[in-house]
Amino acid sequence: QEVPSYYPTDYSQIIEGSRSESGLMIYSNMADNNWQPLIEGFNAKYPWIKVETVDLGSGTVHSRWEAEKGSSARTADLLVSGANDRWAAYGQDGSMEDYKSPEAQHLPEFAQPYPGVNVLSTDPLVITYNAALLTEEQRPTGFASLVEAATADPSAFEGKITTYDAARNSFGLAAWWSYMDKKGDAAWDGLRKIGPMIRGETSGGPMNEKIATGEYVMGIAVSGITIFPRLEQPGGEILGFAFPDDGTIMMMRGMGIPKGAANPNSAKLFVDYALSQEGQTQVGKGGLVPYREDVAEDQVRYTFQKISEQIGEDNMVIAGFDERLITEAQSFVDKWNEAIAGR
Amino acid sequence: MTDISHTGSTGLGIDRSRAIYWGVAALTTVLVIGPIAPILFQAFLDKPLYDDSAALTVGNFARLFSEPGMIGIFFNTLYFGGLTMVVAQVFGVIMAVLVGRTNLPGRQWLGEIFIWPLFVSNLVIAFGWFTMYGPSGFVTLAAKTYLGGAPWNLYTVSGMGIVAGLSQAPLTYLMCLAAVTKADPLLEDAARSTGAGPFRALLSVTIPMIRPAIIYSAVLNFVVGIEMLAIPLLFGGPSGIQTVTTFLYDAGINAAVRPEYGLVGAAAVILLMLVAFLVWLQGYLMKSSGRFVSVRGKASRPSTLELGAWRWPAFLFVFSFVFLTIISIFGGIFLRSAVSFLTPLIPFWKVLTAANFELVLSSASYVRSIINSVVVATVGAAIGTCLILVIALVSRRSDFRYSRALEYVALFPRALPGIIAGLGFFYAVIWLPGADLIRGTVAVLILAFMIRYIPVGFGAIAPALAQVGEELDRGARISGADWWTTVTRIIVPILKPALFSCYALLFIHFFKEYVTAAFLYQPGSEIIGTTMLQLVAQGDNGPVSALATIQVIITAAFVILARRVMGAKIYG
Amino acid sequence: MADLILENLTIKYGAVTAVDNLNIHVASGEFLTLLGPSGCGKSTSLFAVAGLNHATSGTIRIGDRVLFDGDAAHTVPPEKRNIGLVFQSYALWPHKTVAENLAFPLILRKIGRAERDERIKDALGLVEMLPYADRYPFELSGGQQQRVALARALVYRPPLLLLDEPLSNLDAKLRERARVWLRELQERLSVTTIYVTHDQAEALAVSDRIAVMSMGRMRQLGTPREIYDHPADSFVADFIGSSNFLHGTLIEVGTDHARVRLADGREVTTQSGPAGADGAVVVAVRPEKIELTDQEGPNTLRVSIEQRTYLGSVWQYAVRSGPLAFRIQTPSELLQKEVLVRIPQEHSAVFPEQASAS
Amino acid sequence: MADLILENLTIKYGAVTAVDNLNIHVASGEFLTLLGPSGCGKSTSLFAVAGLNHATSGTIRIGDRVLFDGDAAHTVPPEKRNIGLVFQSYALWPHKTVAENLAFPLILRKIGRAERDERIKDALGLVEMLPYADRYPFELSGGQQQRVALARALVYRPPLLLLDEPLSNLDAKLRERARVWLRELQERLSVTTIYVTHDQAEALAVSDRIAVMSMGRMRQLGTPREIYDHPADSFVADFIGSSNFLHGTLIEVGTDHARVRLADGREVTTQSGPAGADGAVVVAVRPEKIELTDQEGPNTLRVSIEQRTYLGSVWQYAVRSGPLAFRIQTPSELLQKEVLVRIPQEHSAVFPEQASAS
Ligand SMILES: Nc1ncnc2c1ncn2[C@@H]1O[C@H](COP(=O)(O)OP(=O)(O)OP(=O)(O)O)[C@@H](O)[C@H]1O
Ligand SMILES: Nc1ncnc2c1ncn2[C@@H]1O[C@H](COP(=O)(O)OP(=O)(O)OP(=O)(O)O)[C@@H](O)[C@H]1O
Ligand SMILES: [Fe+3]
Ligand SMILES: [Mg+2]
Ligand SMILES: [Mg+2]
Repeated sequence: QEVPSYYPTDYSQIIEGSRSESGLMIYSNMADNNWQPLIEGFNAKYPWIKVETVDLGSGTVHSRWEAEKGSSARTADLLVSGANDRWAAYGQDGSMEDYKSPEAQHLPEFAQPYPGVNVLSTDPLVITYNAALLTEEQRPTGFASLVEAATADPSAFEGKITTYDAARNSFGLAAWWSYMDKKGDAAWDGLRKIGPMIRGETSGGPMNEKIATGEYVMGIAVSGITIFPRLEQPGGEILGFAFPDDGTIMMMRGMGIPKGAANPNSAKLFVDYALSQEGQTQVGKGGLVPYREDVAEDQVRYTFQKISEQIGEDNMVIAGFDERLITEAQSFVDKWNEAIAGR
Repeated sequence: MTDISHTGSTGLGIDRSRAIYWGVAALTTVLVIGPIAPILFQAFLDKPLYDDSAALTVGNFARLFSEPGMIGIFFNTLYFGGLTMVVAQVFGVIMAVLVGRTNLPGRQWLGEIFIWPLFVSNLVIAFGWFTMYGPSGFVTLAAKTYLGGAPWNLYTVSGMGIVAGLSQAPLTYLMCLAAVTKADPLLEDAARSTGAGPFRALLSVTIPMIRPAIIYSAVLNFVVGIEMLAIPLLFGGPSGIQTVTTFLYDAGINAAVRPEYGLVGAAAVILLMLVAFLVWLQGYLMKSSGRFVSVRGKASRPSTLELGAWRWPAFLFVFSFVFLTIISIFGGIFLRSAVSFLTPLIPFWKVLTAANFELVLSSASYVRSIINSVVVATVGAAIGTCLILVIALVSRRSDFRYSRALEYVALFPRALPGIIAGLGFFYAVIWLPGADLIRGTVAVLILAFMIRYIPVGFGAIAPALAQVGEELDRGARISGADWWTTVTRIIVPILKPALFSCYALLFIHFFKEYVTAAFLYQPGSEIIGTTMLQLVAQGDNGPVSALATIQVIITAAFVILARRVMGAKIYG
Repeated sequence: MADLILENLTIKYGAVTAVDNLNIHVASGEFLTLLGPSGCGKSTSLFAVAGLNHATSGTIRIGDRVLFDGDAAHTVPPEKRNIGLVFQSYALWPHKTVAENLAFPLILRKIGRAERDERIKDALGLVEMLPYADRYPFELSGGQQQRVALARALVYRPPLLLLDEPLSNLDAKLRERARVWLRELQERLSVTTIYVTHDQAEALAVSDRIAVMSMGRMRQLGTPREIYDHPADSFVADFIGSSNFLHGTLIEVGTDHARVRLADGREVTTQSGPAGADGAVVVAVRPEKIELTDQEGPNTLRVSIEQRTYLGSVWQYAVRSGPLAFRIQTPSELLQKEVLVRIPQEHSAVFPEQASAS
Repeated sequence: MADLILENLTIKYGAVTAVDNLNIHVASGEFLTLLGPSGCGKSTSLFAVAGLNHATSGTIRIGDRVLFDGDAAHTVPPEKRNIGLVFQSYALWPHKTVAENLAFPLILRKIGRAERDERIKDALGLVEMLPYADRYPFELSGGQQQRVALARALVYRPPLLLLDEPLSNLDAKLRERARVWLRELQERLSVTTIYVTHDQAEALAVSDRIAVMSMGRMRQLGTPREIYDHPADSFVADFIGSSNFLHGTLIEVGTDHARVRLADGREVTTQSGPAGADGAVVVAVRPEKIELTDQEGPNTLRVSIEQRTYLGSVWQYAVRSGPLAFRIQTPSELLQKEVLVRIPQEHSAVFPEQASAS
């Protein structure tokens, strides 16, 4: 079996070990079509490892594994999810296998925030608008410009702005907490101004549909990976999007091998592959946004670097697995609710 | 009394019937308690059940009640549940009577369409409603253009209640339909000959006679309203309206930080108490059940009520109702499955695409989920119908000492919101010894769905059972049949329409269920519901609608076919 | 009310013809009884008048008002006919108490509370069911249910009353009281009444006229005496008062009498009547009309007693003379083995022998 | 079969006592009739024997085999009792054809196909329902349904047969045939039979013994003649053959006769009997026992005819003598306004006057 030269010499032990394992069980928050290229690529290399995914909501991935881990039941060998608070917690209590991928040296610093916790992809949250309802001039280019436009013409935006509701949704909480953490009081002031015009949603589907029908004219911090494929569909011109020029939230998707996993060698091979140049390219082909620098930009829709180039590195808000997500959550939610109410 | 005198009779006492009573009681209890016990236990733990350091506490209840705005949340919930029930009952009963009893033109196909809302999950129904009646829905815009305004607002508790009620009306309809077809037409004849017009006869005689079915479905719909998540979440969320379930979902399960299972458990305990009360109330309202018997030993002829001059006005009313609340909604869903964007801003023919179906049908695991769903629904509904039938017979038609208790136990699963129930099954399957055998197979899904929907099936069978006069049982007993032979050979054939309803209801519910499955399925045992959940995550309702369309087509085909095969002849 | 007229009424259930070309003219205020064996189409005819089943063809009118016309496909719905109907199977509404069952037709007629209560009390009083006003039908015995059904049909005083065996579950006493009272009520209210019964004593006692039916056909329509004394055919003779049929051959027939040689060889003189093709006849004579006698003479037969039945007010004996077996009835108990009986000429009738006459 | 014994049987529905301390001993092979007005508890008693309702207290046994014992809370389930029962409401299974209704008990008894068909044919033949074997109950008339119900109870030849008004929907002819046939069958099979009826003529004709019930209580148990000729009280006298009750005062009572001054002032000699506290009595005499006479004499009354009813074989007249109103029956039509009648001493009975006797 060919492995890159920078892999440790005893790597073949992992490969041999995987041969006697019973396949790989992944609990994830991704969909079948996101997985397909990655798994195909992986199987081309390690055809004896049967990969099975259980695709659930972010929270369920963890609830299910946590409840199963103490029993004799078959459970996940690898977890993938966007539940940032959980990853932060795992980072603290060390419930993930501390495996350092040989690919780490080729990855940015944020790729392994805690021992055993890796980042699979970095998915941007963008501004989406209804191109038929908002004229070119009206279209905000970022959070600040949205605040400006909305206060200037409240009737056009009243009740017609949507975003993830940070008070009701862990995804939204992680995103907005990171944003506010970086942008500080200025952003809070802006939010207080447009807060009453916002209708919070908890999932991408209704946001996109309602923006398309015109119920909302625009959304801020809408999951980019749900929008990008839609732009290419017939009629996609109804939607427009922009990476907010004053701060694009990049949501990290965590990945980790639980301690005591039944098939650790297969899991390690999979982590290494997913983080490799080839694997990251496949991640991109599956619709997610890879962050490894040597991914060819013409192979995938977006990469971390491409977005970074577009808006400037400073304007990237990395929504990672900060432990303050746990400790500060309640006060943040309270503050959020007040801001949404305009107070 | 000496004990010797007893041995003689107890020796006789262990007969087949008694073995069945005890067997079914034990089975039901295990099946129901299995998933409920962990949740109840959880209610009194300060940490998740699986956490070894969890300690006993009553703090969960304190937290639940000290939550700010809890009064408002409770009020919303009761109002929502109540409205759901009222709307469902009014439309369901009217429809059942018109279809089952009158010569309304086109009643066959109107009846078939009427049950569509049951075929798909509330998530999809809600989506259909806002594409049509949302603030920028098609009908809303049309109303604004042609009528100068649309007097409805879905994003209120009332709006939610009406949508939920209309999507539950088919449940009432199916339960009452079984009862209505068995009401003795002679009694209507009697009313008409004393001077009642056809509608008056229906109102004063037929409807009161199907009271068991009405009471039963009312209680069920109220509970469904209270535990319903999707509609309050989708419609209430953006405008900040909360019900108990959305509160639990936001604060308990989908919490921004760490789920609070203790809170969830505490709320489940309260819901269980509520259901216990409702079941008691139901029993109270059904006192002296002899009042509802309409299948007597004196046979009378099946017949329909002539509406006369009312035929066409009634048709117009029913048709516009069906059109506005079902056909248009499903039209929206079907249309959505065939376009890339569904918006009034672009003519739909410009955005027609087959991509949504391609996406669904090109994935091996998605296709497998459809096949699995068909298996779970057909097989599961059959097993479920049998189990529920036996439970109903033992609890309503036997001299089993604990018959009433059995009924209570069987009805409890309904109290748990699907998501909580899913969690309960999940714990049960993990921790019950031996359950590992079926874990992750479709068998466990069948089992879980079955238990969860016992109350729904029971509601289809029990009221119909109440209509069958005891002299028919008695006639069989005296002819030499023991209890089991009597019910299987005499009662069950008479109950055929109700059994069909039960089977159809279970099939439909199993086919669309998702929340309960989320914790239980594994690769290989995915079902349509879990696939839909994944597709929802992509933020594109196109594939979701495509799947919903497939769901409707399969279910409708199945229901029509099954009716042909099973329900063709009621009297022989 | 005007007269009720059924013309050429035919009612089929698929291949079964339940009622076959029925013609009846019921005069206003008349008490007409439909009498006939089980399954002959009595209930079916009644239901057609009530509008509860569809006749296949024919017309039903009240005076000029056409209730049903098979040709014009015209039907007046049952509730517009204002008819009182008592069902053979009661058809009480199980979810209503006795009082509520009676109240319903009155409420439909918008009768005020006070008068309603009054009428309900009256009607229940008439059928002696007042103490049961608050029970549900399933808490009543069969006869009690039937009485409530009767009260319900009367409480709103319809001009046309249809009664389908309304007394069949009542005991003899109550039944006799009920029929006297029914007849009185009918005369007082002069409500036209069609009464279905299988009890000929009841039919004879209470009717103005009787229509005897068999297998969907009408066999005879006449006053009780006509029917009883001059049955139109052997079926009627048999059905009403169960005649004896003595087989024989017609040997002479005049305008006012006939002579028949019975199967045991004796000759008897009877009323005049037609014979079958080969002269085969039956002589119909009712058991209670056959007289005991001491001395031989015309129309006497010596018979042996084969079976004795005690009927309370009378004894019935199965007797035999050679091949002739028949019944006689007398108030006295006969202990001897043989008796001499006389067949009164005025109470005998001659009909052609038919396969059907048993 | 051994004898059937009911001891102290009491059955309550909540506050209603439907059967009150009933004691009956039915001999093996006996034909016993329960007779009584509607709602007196006949069906309830029958059901207790069948095991279909729970008696409150008392015992029911067949010989030594205890079917029900209120004290030991012991009950044999109905299907183990091997009893045939015809329900007042038929209780035909609506989803089975006539033949299937009959086949079911036979299948339960594992009787082979050939014999089963044979027996079904027999039983249906007996009730003349053979042509209807393949119909469903709703396709039959009321009387036809009842006949099927009867056939179903007979088809498996149970040793104990319980019949709840099995003939009430049949016409007179069929009924008479059915009762003769029933009695013959009963004797042939020597099946013990309890028969519930409200028809006293039927009861008298067919029974070995009759139990007369009223309001849950047994009033008299005896042979038809005992019951008819020597009623134990005025209720029985009235119920069986509807006696006339002539009010009067007892003026003399001997061992074999009594003298009563009737309300119209005439004195009559009657059978001996007890008087009320103040000597007030009623003289019970049946309408058909009162004789027409030409000459005044002892026990004669001159009465005026107030109403005439034609009953086919007899005429019934409502007559009056001063305050006394009663009925007489004769075979002949009386056209005169007044007649002289005689009350035969041997057919009269004296009972103390009671509020209840009407
Ligand atoms: N379920 C019940 N609840 C209360 N009372 C009842 C019930 N069933 C019967 N009864 C009462 O018990 C009494 C006896 O009823 P049962 O049916 O035995 O009468 P029956 O003698 O058969 O009369 P019938 O000749 O009219 O059928 C009646 O007064 C009746 O009203
Ligand atoms: N729905 C039906 N289908 C077929 N045949 C029927 C149907 N209803 C009634 N019949 C037949 O029509 C005939 C007349 O029935 P109907 O009920 O009028 O009889 P009836 O004279 O009232 O008899 P009874 O005195 O027994 O009540 C019967 O032979 C019956 O079997
Ligand atoms: Fe004891
Ligand atoms: Mg009839
Ligand atoms: Mg009775």
